[in-house]
Amino acid sequence: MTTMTMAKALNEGLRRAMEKNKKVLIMGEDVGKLGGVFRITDGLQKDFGEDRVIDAPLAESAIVGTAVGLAIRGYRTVCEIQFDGFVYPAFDQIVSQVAKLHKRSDGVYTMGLVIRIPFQGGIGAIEHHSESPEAYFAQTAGLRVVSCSTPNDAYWMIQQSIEHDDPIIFCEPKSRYWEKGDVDLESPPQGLFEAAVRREGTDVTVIGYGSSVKTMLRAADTAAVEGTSLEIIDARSIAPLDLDTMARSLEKTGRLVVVQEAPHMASIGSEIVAELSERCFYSLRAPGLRVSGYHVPYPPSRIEEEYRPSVDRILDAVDRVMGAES
Amino acid sequence: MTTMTMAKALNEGLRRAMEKNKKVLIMGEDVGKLGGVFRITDGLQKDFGEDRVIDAPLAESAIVGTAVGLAIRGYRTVCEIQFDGFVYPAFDQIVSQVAKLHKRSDGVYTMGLVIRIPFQGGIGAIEHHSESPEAYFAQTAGLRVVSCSTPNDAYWMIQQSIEHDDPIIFCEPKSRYWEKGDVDLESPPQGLFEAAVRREGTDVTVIGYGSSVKTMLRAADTAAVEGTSLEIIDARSIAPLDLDTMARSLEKTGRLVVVQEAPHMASIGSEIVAELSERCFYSLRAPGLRVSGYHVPYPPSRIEEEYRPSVDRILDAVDRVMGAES
Amino acid sequence: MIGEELVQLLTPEGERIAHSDYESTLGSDEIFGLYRDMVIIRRLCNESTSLQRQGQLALWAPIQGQEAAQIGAGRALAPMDFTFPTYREHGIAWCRGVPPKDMLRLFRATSNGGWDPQKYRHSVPTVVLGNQALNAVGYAMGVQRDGAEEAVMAFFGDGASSQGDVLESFVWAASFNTPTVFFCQNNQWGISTPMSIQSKIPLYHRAHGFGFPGIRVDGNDVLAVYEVTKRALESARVGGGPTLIEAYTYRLGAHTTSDDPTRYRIDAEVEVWKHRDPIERVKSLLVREYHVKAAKFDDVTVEADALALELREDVLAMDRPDPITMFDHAYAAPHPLVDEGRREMMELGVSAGAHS
Amino acid sequence: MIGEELVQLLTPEGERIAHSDYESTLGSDEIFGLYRDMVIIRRLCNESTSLQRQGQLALWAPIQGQEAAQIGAGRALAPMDFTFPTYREHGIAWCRGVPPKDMLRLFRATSNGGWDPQKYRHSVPTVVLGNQALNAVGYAMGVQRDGAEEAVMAFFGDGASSQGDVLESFVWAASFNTPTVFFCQNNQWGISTPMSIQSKIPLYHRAHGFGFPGIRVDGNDVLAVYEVTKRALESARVGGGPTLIEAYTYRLGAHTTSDDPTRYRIDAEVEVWKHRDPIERVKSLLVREYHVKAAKFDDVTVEADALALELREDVLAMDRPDPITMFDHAYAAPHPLVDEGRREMMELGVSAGAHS
Ligand SMILES: Cc1ncc(C[n+]2csc(CCOP(=O)(O)OP(=O)(O)O)c2C)c(N)n1
Ligand SMILES: Cc1ncc(C[n+]2csc(CCOP(=O)(O)OP(=O)(O)O)c2C)c(N)n1
Ligand SMILES: [Mg+2]
Ligand SMILES: [Mg+2]
Repeated sequence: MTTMTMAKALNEGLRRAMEKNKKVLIMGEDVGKLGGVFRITDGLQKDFGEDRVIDAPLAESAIVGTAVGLAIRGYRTVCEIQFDGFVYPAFDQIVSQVAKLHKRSDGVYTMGLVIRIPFQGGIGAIEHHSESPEAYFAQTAGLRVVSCSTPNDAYWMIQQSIEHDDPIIFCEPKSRYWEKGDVDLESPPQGLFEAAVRREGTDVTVIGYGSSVKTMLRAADTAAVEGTSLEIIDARSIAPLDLDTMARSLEKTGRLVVVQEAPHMASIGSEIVAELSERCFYSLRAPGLRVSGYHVPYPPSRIEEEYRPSVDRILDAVDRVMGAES
Repeated sequence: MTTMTMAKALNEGLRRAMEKNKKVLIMGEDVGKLGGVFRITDGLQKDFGEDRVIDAPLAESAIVGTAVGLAIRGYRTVCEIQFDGFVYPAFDQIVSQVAKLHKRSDGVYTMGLVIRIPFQGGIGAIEHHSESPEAYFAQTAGLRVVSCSTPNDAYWMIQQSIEHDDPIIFCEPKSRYWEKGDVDLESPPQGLFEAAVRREGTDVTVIGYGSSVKTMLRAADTAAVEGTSLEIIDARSIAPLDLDTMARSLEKTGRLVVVQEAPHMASIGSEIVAELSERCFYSLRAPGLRVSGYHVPYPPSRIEEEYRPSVDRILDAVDRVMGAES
Repeated sequence: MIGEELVQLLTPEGERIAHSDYESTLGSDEIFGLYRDMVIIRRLCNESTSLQRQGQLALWAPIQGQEAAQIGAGRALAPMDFTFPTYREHGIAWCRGVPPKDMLRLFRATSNGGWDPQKYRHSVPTVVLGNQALNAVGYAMGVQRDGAEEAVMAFFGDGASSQGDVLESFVWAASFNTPTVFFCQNNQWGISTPMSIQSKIPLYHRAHGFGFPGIRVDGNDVLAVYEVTKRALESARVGGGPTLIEAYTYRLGAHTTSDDPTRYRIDAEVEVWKHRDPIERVKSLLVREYHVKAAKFDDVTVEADALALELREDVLAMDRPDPITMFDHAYAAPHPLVDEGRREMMELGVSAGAHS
Repeated sequence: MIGEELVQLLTPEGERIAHSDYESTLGSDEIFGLYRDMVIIRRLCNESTSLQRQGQLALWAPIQGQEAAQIGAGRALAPMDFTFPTYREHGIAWCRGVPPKDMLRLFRATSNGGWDPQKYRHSVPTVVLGNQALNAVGYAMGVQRDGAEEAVMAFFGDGASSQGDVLESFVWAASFNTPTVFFCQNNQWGISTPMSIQSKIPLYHRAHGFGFPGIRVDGNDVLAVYEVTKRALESARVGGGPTLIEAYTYRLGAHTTSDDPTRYRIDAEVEVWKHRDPIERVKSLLVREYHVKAAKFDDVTVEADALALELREDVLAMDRPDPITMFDHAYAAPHPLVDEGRREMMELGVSAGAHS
């Protein structure tokens, strides 16, 4: 056990993956000398060389498009997208090639590549630096989407993602990069596609991922004081969702709140509510609620905290599901 | 009242919009002499000239990106994307500029543009010609998404979309282009963002849009024979959804099936189920079910009918909601 | 438009002409081999068109007129090179050894690919215009990292040359000096869109602006295409970096069997290009210079007919896949939504034969 | 890299040099005006950096070193022209008349735009690299349809020159011969990425490959930038089509206040460019040729200081917007999800003052 920030944990995880497999490459804008704008790749070019840590010309479609070619050649590229709002130029390559080439080649091509995206808001940035694009990818058959919320998960999930044979969109909650936590360097906490119960509770199941998890835990503290017991689930895997773990919790609590920074329209939250409404129809004591970003372009960051799900908004939803009895 | 195909109705609607407002332009690949691969713009370049019906160089990002500039200049461009699978190169312009410039300019810029996309499958095409990308856009704050399912709607909805000041993704069910129906050239059937009850029923509310509507109606015929009465709702507007109309129906039937060609993960169907589960919690007699495409890349078209929601699959879901009583 | 800038080793009449930089290195057998390839691929292409007309294919994208461009390039490739085609590279696929029936799986709509791309070192078709150019550059970056002497070839058309992905691939190939040969078949039309809408100047100039060589070759002259491609590939293999080859040619047929070219181009233009037929050109040479006998040409026709018949039989025997196979290879590892779908389909009793 | 291909009308020492194609058309007052603009914008930029350091701005993107490029281009524009900036065009915004405080709204994170783009004929900032190049070409297509004699200018950097959108915008501008001037400030860095990763050859060559003129101007020579830009704009306005101007300059400061350039570039390089300071250059000219007195320069310093103070006061007075405004202008027409969100926020009692 050692303590480090999520940023450092990702850096160490990448380093270990590169040591284990020399086919692992890193590619992105400013990932070399600068170590990336968040320093996630700090020092890696120095240690692994310019051939393995590649400073890309400024074009996201090309970063992903060449990673596809490298995958065909047998390399495993970890693409860094500098910020969430800059992944869209690569959308075509992701949807049309990354997601579909394994199928199109009848399994001959392995699209083992990872696209790292620092996502969600909360760092006071300007526009396009605080988006939550996870549902675009979750919807896309052929892709998988995961998100870490602790340094330990960051360390292990990045390695598990690199080792996995399917393409993975790896969403990093940038507002949590500098928060510290224990990392177990010996063995992974769990499988890549499993949700984690972060806090047990009996009254309401609260599900979220990425930056929201910490907010949810804070909401659970407050709720506990008020006598309401929240069970906090970190989805970890956004696509596929670990619905079994979620349903198990819901069978117990009968009440559901889902938290996400993305607007609720056709979101991961919608999926969780729809699926669990089906699976747990007879256990649900109140309608499942979503606490989401609003359906507007991400606002200027001086007012982003009113956009992002806050403890207050989560507790408000908790009150509503607690108040409504069937 | 006159009878025409949906393709012709769209053509006539575009023509009328161009006649009414000379700021209306059409832009896309092969929209000129060829009249588009589906002939939707047939004859328009001849009548309105090359300056208003613009054959584009082959680049979707540029088609949308220049339409944005034209919108700033006061033009209203109807962009034709040749097939659903080719809209992704334009995704960045759509998400980062089309959806956000009205907001970014504090309302000074009007992004009055329409992006027409022939979508969904059913025409026996090769890969990338049968996608259902509507949820990508529905999720995106700043955009609206609509879909027509009849020639009359096609004729009116395209005109209403062009007149509307927000950017609209206009999804055309290509498999229905050649089906005929009555068109009322005098007055529009209803508002652009309203759902339509296509057939009244009492047992199960079945909601869908685009090509699925006809399949749903056929399912209703079959179900009627078996004594089950389906209420068929054509969503028409995918974003925003006309949840009031849908909820009204569900209050009556207590049972919900949503039909879509897209896979169900974080889909429009998920949104409808999540929203209606919340709004109609106490009226729902069975969990809302989704009949969707499978979570795999769209298959080779020789087996697409097993991928697309069929009458059988809809009836199977109907049986399940009918069988499950709370 | 055809001027000095066009590398040509044969006139449209099949007479040799000298070029300052290139000369043909091929002997009569090899030239005859190119002829044979062109005749066969045209025959297979015609057979495919008929198969489509008879309802046996969902679509077909003919290559009439472009045989020299594809066979010249295809035969210049070495076995270890790797190629990234569009949907129209039947001649390349032929040269790479892809069985004709496999080329048709996409068009019979029984597969989204059709062959083993690693076995033939010829990637699966890319339908989204331009994507493959970046994939090819990435593959070439892998070749560099492996220290291998292999070239990678990316195919695209005049239309696709306007796509951001193709243009970005030029940036990357130049920056990393990758062993990539960009082979643009300028067949002058992107469906109904004439070349002049994509560029006012010859396309090969693009490369210069990105800092690597571009060259225009007469795409209907198989000897010239062969030599130009061969040199570009050799240069790529030994660290010489990328080249853009613009093969100036013409699509004699429709864009695809769904297309109606009479709506957008005049017959006279097509007629002009019929007189520049690439097969006739090299046949004239073979007759004039090498005195190849009619019987030998006839043998090729017979061989081509036989292959066409075999193709037809193969296609007719190509069954609709079992729908359950749509769940195979969607992911490399197990996925709950795939399993759920497979289970649902099985429960519904959908099977290979069930659908009309 | 600086050679004959670079249009220069002043040496780094501020001495005039002749150029075969361009000569300066400006008199002393006008040149002094350019000097004044440059001093003011540098001063405002420095003030903004301090404001950021003091926690008053979320971010700042400085333009030190690029003042001549921006003021030269900005002053060459005519009122009716329209400009599409990135996030770094403070000098252009200044020339277009955008109030300095409005330029800072984006960086104070109180707005995603900041000014009325139609009023100043200067579009809102585009942060997603390259998008604006296509928007500018589209706007120019509108100008053509209106039959107006206006030019449209698209700004981007050396880094963004690799983006598909910028490259596609070249295709379109060439195809439609639009009145677009592409103004690329090659400040040699895209954050930590050196120019050599985007292109091995000078960027202005790109234009030639697409069939329109490209020209490289010394971006630290305000007279040269002014003349080159003016001519390109004039040509555009009268149907001469697009031009790519590469202003060869240098980003003396950090990419933004979040950046640490010591991690990726050496001091010596920065020192070299400090000696090519664009403001000193034109100041030398004004002193030597026009005998402008120290007092007059001092006046400008005083004026700039006053403007900086005003800016500071304006920024400090710039309140956090009421959160409820996030629902304004999300759509032009009423939208149920926007209404729902607004209602929810109101019910939660969130107000302008509520957040710490
Ligand atoms: C991104 C994208 N946009 C549109 C299409 C539809 N489409 C298929 S082929 C074609 C024309 C391509 O022209 P060109 O690149 O010259 O190749 P050719 O067909 O002439 O071989 C178009 C527009 C597509 N496949 N991909
Ligand atoms: C599409 C996109 N990708 C990445 C970024 C992040 N980013 C912002 S500025 C920048 C460097 C831009 O360099 P250049 O174009 O040379 O402009 P400069 O900042 O030097 O003025 C990067 C990578 C972005 N804004 N947009
Ligand atoms: Mg072509
Ligand atoms: Mg730069």
